[in-house]
Amino acid sequence: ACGNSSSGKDVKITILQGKVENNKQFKQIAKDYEKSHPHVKIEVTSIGGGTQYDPVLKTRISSGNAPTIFSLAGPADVQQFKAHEADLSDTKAAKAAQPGTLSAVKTGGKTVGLPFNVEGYGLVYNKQVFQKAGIDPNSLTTMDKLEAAIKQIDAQKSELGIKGVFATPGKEAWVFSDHLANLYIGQDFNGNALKLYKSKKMPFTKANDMKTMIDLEKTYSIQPIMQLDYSAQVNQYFSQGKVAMIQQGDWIYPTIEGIDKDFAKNDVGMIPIPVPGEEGKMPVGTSLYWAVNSKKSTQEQKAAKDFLDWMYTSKEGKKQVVNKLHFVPAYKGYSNFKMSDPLTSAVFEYSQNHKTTGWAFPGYTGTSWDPDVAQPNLQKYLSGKQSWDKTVQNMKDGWAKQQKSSNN
Amino acid sequence: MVKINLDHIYKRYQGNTDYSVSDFNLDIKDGEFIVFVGPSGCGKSTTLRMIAGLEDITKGDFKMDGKVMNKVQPKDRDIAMVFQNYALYPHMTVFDNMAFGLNIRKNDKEDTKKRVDNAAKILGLTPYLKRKPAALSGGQRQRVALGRAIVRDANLFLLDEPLSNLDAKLRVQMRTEIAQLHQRLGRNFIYVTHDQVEAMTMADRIVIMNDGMIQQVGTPAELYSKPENKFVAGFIGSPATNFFDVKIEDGKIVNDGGINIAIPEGQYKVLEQKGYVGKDVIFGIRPEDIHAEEVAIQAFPDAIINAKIQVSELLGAESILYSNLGGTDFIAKVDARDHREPGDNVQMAFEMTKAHYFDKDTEETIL
Amino acid sequence: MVKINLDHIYKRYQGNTDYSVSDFNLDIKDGEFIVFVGPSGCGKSTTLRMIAGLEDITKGDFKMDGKVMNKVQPKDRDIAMVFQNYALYPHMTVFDNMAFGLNIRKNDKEDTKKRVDNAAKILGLTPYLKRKPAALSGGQRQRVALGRAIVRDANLFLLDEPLSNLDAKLRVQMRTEIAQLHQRLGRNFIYVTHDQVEAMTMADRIVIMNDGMIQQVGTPAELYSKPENKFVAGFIGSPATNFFDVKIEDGKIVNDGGINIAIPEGQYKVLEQKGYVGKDVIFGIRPEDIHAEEVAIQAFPDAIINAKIQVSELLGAESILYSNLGGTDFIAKVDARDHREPGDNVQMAFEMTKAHYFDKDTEETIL
Amino acid sequence: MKTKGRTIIGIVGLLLGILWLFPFYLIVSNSFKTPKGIFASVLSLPHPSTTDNYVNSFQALHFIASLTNSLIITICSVLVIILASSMAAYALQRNHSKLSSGLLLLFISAMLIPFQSVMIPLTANFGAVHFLNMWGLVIMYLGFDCSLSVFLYQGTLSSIPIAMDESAELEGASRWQIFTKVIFPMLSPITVTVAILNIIAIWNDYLLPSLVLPQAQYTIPLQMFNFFGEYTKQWHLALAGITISIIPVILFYLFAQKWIIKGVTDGAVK
Amino acid sequence: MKNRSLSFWLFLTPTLIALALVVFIPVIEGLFYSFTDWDGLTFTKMVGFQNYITLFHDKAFINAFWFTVGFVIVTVIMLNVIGLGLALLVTQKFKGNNFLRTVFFMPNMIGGLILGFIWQFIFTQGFQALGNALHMHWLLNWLTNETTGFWGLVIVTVWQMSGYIMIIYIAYLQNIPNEIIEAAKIDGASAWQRFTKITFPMIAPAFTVCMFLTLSNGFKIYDQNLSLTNGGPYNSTQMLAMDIVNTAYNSANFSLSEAKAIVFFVIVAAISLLQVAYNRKREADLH
Ligand SMILES: Nc1ncnc2c1ncn2[C@@H]1O[C@H](COP(=O)(O)OP(=O)(O)OP(=O)(O)O)[C@@H](O)[C@H]1O
Ligand SMILES: Nc1ncnc2c1ncn2[C@@H]1O[C@H](COP(=O)(O)OP(=O)(O)OP(=O)(O)O)[C@@H](O)[C@H]1O
Ligand SMILES: [Mg+2]
Ligand SMILES: [Mg+2]
Repeated sequence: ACGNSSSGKDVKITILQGKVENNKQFKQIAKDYEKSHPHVKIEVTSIGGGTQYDPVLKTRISSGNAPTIFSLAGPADVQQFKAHEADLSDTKAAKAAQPGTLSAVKTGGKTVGLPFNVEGYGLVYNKQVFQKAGIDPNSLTTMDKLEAAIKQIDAQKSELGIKGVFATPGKEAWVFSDHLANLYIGQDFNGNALKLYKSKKMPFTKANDMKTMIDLEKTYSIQPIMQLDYSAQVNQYFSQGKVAMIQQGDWIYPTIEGIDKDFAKNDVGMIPIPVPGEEGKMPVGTSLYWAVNSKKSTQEQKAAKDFLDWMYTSKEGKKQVVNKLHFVPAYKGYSNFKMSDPLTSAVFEYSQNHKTTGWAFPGYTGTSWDPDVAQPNLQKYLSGKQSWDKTVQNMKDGWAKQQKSSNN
Repeated sequence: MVKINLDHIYKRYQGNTDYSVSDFNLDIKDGEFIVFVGPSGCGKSTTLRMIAGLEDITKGDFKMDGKVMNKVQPKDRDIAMVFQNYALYPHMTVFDNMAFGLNIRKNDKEDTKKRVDNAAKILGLTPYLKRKPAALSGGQRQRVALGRAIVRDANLFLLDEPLSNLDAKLRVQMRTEIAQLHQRLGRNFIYVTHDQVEAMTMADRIVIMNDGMIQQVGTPAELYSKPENKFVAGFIGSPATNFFDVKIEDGKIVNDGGINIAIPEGQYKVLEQKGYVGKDVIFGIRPEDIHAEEVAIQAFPDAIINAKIQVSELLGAESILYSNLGGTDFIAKVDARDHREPGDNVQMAFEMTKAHYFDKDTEETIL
Repeated sequence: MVKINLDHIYKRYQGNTDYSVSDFNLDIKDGEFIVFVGPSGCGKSTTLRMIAGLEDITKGDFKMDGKVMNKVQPKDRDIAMVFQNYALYPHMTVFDNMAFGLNIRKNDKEDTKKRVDNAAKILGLTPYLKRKPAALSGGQRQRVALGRAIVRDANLFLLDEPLSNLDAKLRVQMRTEIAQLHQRLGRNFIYVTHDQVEAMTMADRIVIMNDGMIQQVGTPAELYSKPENKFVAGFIGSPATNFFDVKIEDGKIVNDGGINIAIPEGQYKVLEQKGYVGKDVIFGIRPEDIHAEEVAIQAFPDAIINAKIQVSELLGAESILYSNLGGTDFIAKVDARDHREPGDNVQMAFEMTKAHYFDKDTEETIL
Repeated sequence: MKTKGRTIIGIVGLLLGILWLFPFYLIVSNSFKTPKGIFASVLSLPHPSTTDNYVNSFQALHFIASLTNSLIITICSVLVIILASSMAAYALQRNHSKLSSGLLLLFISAMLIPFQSVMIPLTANFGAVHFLNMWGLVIMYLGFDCSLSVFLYQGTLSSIPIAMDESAELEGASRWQIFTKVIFPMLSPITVTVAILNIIAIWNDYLLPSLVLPQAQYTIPLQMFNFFGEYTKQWHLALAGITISIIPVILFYLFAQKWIIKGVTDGAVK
Repeated sequence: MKNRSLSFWLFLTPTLIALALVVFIPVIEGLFYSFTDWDGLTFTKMVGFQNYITLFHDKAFINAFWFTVGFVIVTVIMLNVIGLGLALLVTQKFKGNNFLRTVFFMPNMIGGLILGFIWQFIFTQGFQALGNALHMHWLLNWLTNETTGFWGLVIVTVWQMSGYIMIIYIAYLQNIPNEIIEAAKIDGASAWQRFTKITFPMIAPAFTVCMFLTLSNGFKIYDQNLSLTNGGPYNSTQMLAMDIVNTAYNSANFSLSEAKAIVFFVIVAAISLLQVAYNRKREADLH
């Protein structure tokens, strides 16, 4: 309905996005859109696997082959590509975005990104194991209760037919540096990524709380944790019922489903990590944002915005977002939708009930602190090479050092 | 010092349909100097290579001192060899090329140096010891190849045309050196050459081959004076023996081309015995047994022919006269004094006691 | 058909301190057949390679038809060459090897085939046309190399020992073919050989080299009978000329070793004129000019020597006698009838009219 | 004794071969497993086995289209590389001067540059002249891969007797003819080697084409990486994909190997 | 060929142009950027040698450098020994040598990234299972610390690259004229002596090439590093190329990354070219 405004001349928009696992669906959605908007052509490309998204975007931009729509991962990206980001504040989607979801992409009074979706994480658990052990996961609302439950399960591992309480992926440092640390570091910034990004200091006041949690995950995991990676955690252990729970988010659902459909449908659930002071709240946030290339012709930009609006705010678009992409929407107007799986349902539920905390970690994921300081230090701690105090100290110092030399 | 037996040996190269060597049968005595001769491609090198162990023997046994050696590695046969194509090590100096075989055997360094220096002196290679083969002339390379063999003290020496690229003077010199080496070491030598002089002077026995098969084995004198077939007669001696198709009639050989010559009595008797009278045979006479001197003409009055010189070559002491008799070319080697120019008509006499007769079909020697 | 001038040409290879060819000066007439001879390493191949343009000329000019060619690319010189080391294309069949030069020139395919087939027939290579060089015998490879040249119709033919690995019979045959080719095409040929017979029979003129320098240029007969210095006298003829150190005294040559021989009057006059009487000179006499026949002994009574045979070789029609006279080895080539065994004492006569005399210092010919 | 030696060699070879093949066993056996099966036990044989992975991955890879693209790009690039670098190596090897050694060092040093450091300027330059497509990619491969190829050719050229050039030159061949008719054929073992090395590099390359190619020209590896998400790796599809995509290379290799023959220069010179 | 001749240049033109376009011009641009504050898209100012000063204080870079040096030393030796060994093995006459050639080369047919992922399986599952079954402790816990990470990388690299090195050696081995080997046999050289005294000197160019290749590849290795250990744990197995890439893309510090690349290039070039020059000289002495 909106596409027809473009004066009858054909436009082609290109999309480069960082979520490979959804590329196929995006392509289908684009096809549908092309059907109803005959003058628009959409080409969707994604970057996957071993290569990072940023270098490709950069080379595409610098070689004059820039996409019309691209994705941004957080404030650091916003900063890096600021010359190419169009203001999206006047789009329908921006207006419909849920409060808080745009805070990371607001810069100089402009809104330069639209969230893909929201995601949430916590402890994804195996219903059967908990049932057998006689524990109600929803009752684990404090660290003490959680710890007691963990110990109980650990004690009857063999009866429960599991190899460990957790499968803790020591190889995937981001699980700790981003998701876990966010819960504790983020408290100092109210869960606001932008604030964190701009902060010269990292107080890390809740470091001790984090130690308790990380120690639990470390001690009660299948060993050696430093050998476990994401697919060991999710595909090999959790999805095959070999552990009671893992610290992950709703995005793992398709993977579980790929391994065992029935198990995915019936036996998984997610509870928030009982962070002291923020019990019962799930960390929900946005990992990727859409941006529109401001260097493209206005006509092309317009077509791009129209497409995004259509996807997130039209009736057909919404259906696609929920049913095809299995996204938990970051936008208003989805209340009558039902999420398709237990994990997204959990996220959706928590966010509908506003029982959420914010994601502060996008404030550091794009900086070198994450890969150069946080991740190696946490891994050192996990492999027993370094004390917790030293780890925390290094993280704080590293942050201060980085922020001192950066100019934002 | 070994006894060597080649026992009905055959060789067919992969990809060929014919045998390159067939039914090669030869016993070599201790310390013998054997020379292989034969036309290009007759299988001389192939035979050497089988003896060396470089080619598999297709059929038959090769024995050294009675032991079958077919499967023994070349390196364990204790052989020194001069390759027809030299096969120098391009990355080694002349010295190292020659010293290689000794070094491999952990020969005393000093002794090696002495031997190589000595060989280099003999071969005239002393100034080139530090060069790589690529910076040598053809003959120098060949001498290096020869040097590689003569420094060795092997059981058996195989020399494949080792002197072909040397000048006459050097060749004579080398011939002597090789002969001396043979005498000194008392080892078996097998020597391939195309040079008749070399073959005649060096060999204890000559093996003459054609088309992969042995034609005759014998001392040089035997081959020269008692060739077993037309091939041998035609091959040994240079220029080659002249052959005429003739008929034996009335104690004479005759043909349409102007030959009408009396056969010495002894010869005729044998021909008669063997039943060749009245038959066509091949008559052979060597160029050096055709004379043009007055003395000879008078000495052999019933063995005279008349021919017109077609080409003549004066070679210092001798003259080679090319003529034609009734369609058959023939060559006479006469004293330089009797040199004639093309176009001259000359009377020549055949020295019939030296004549040979061959069966027309089998080409075997009759007499 | 070109006139070729080599104008004081020098060549020094990189890395060498000496010149491999020095002051090479030669004019070749239209259609001449030139033969280079000389000891191994004397610079024959180097000279050919400079003519072909394969080596840079260090100094001097090479001209064809008056035009300096030093910088002209080999391919533009229209030359056919037989390399001493063959240089066959290992990846091509014999046919393709021979046809290559013609194909490059876009010669008509059929004509090429005809020429190659014809050459193969002459060379006895017809059965091998489909083979690769690696599957040929040494002589066959050499014939391919020769074939590559003879199919061509070049301005200038350079043949570097093209027959060295062939048997005597084939060699004679090839010699004739090359001579015929030369006659038919009327092109210039430069031919390197170690074979005296080839040199003597094929050459219009022979260039005899030593140590990179020309020793003498002349017709075969000139070189044989009028060598300009001791080197030439010693090089041409096989076995080589015998040299004795003698003193000229009283119309005689004498030395301590038992030589006491009258000098023919005419010769003595010249020696006297040139002031050699009473002086030491080098006396040279060819093996074939030393006689052992009774007749000769009687004919040359004041040119008799007595020697003990050390080695003797019977070569069919001739016999080579190796003796020593007062410390100087010498060789006589006598008729097979006069063959003697080692240890025999023999009277021999020098045919003094054929004798040569050389200055002891310069080694130039006196007479 | 000869045969005994061969047996020992054969056994050693067999053992090494098994060691080398083991990862391929993993690839192939897991490609027939269900996703669950893969993670249940990586090392076991597939049971239950399925060929679905092949069907799905064949589709997901747009196999025919991406195979065509891969083939075009690989074949063109390799042909260009072989021709250009053998020519260059020939020029450098047959010329003995400071200049040619200098040029060779230049070629060699080009091999040392980490690709990632030129990636952005490179694509920017090519983009500026609208050459970000297959043909631009072919030029880039020539630039990146010619050094190694020149280096390889240069080394073997030294074993081809200069007499070959000389003889051809005398027969009237131009430099180009000498090269194409005489030298190049004799280089065949190294040409095959160069071809193999470049083919596998180009066939498997991901990063460069991902920067250069428009979607319509996507190659197999580009499609393949769709199986490797940010978090999830669809191993079952990827392994099937790997299996079908290396078959062409293996076939080529088996075919090409015959050309690496012994003794190309045998019988050339005495 | 004379270097003034036209054909000399004509033969070189295609490669020189491609090299210039693809390598040299971009490198010069990169060199320039290393003196700026380039962020991959634009730069605002020249910073002089700032980036170069920074990098010499960059612990990660220094660590990566030494880790890489160790890796290079080990792999260069192993790859050449094993690669040449395999080449010699499969050029022997025995049944199945052709098959083995294919087998040894096959690892190259899979890209480095995927290979790394596959080997993770082997190290974590295969080694673990084997270690438990055989009670061999050293087989356990691979890739969880620097040492096993290092050897893991070495194993994968050797497994993959030795077939590559092998076929280069094979190509050169095949070029040795038969007759020379035959001459050595006659001279009494054993198989080993033929190898050391004849074969090896004759394939000296291959040795130069392979040394260079293994050296430069070792320094430049990235894919396997990324997919096998991703630099972990705690960046202890991060190699130079990865550090450079991460500097650029994770930290968005492109100019520093370019500076690192230049320093890296200079170091590697110095080592490799020295090696080549040395070996070439040796070769020249040989021919
Ligand atoms: N490439 C080279 N580098 C250095 N010196 C060389 C080279 N080629 C030949 N020589 C030297 O130059 C001299 C002349 O060599 P040339 O090949 O011309 O000899 P030749 O007369 O053909 O000898 P032969 O009859 O043995 O073939 C020799 O002493 C040789 O060692
Ligand atoms: N490697 C090979 N493959 C196939 N045939 C071969 C091979 N080597 C030689 N021949 C053939 O075998 C026959 C004998 O070759 P050989 O080399 O023994 O001849 P030769 O007597 O040494 O000749 P020459 O005097 O020419 O060197 C020849 O016809 C030749 O073509
Ligand atoms: Mg032979
Ligand atoms: Mg020569």
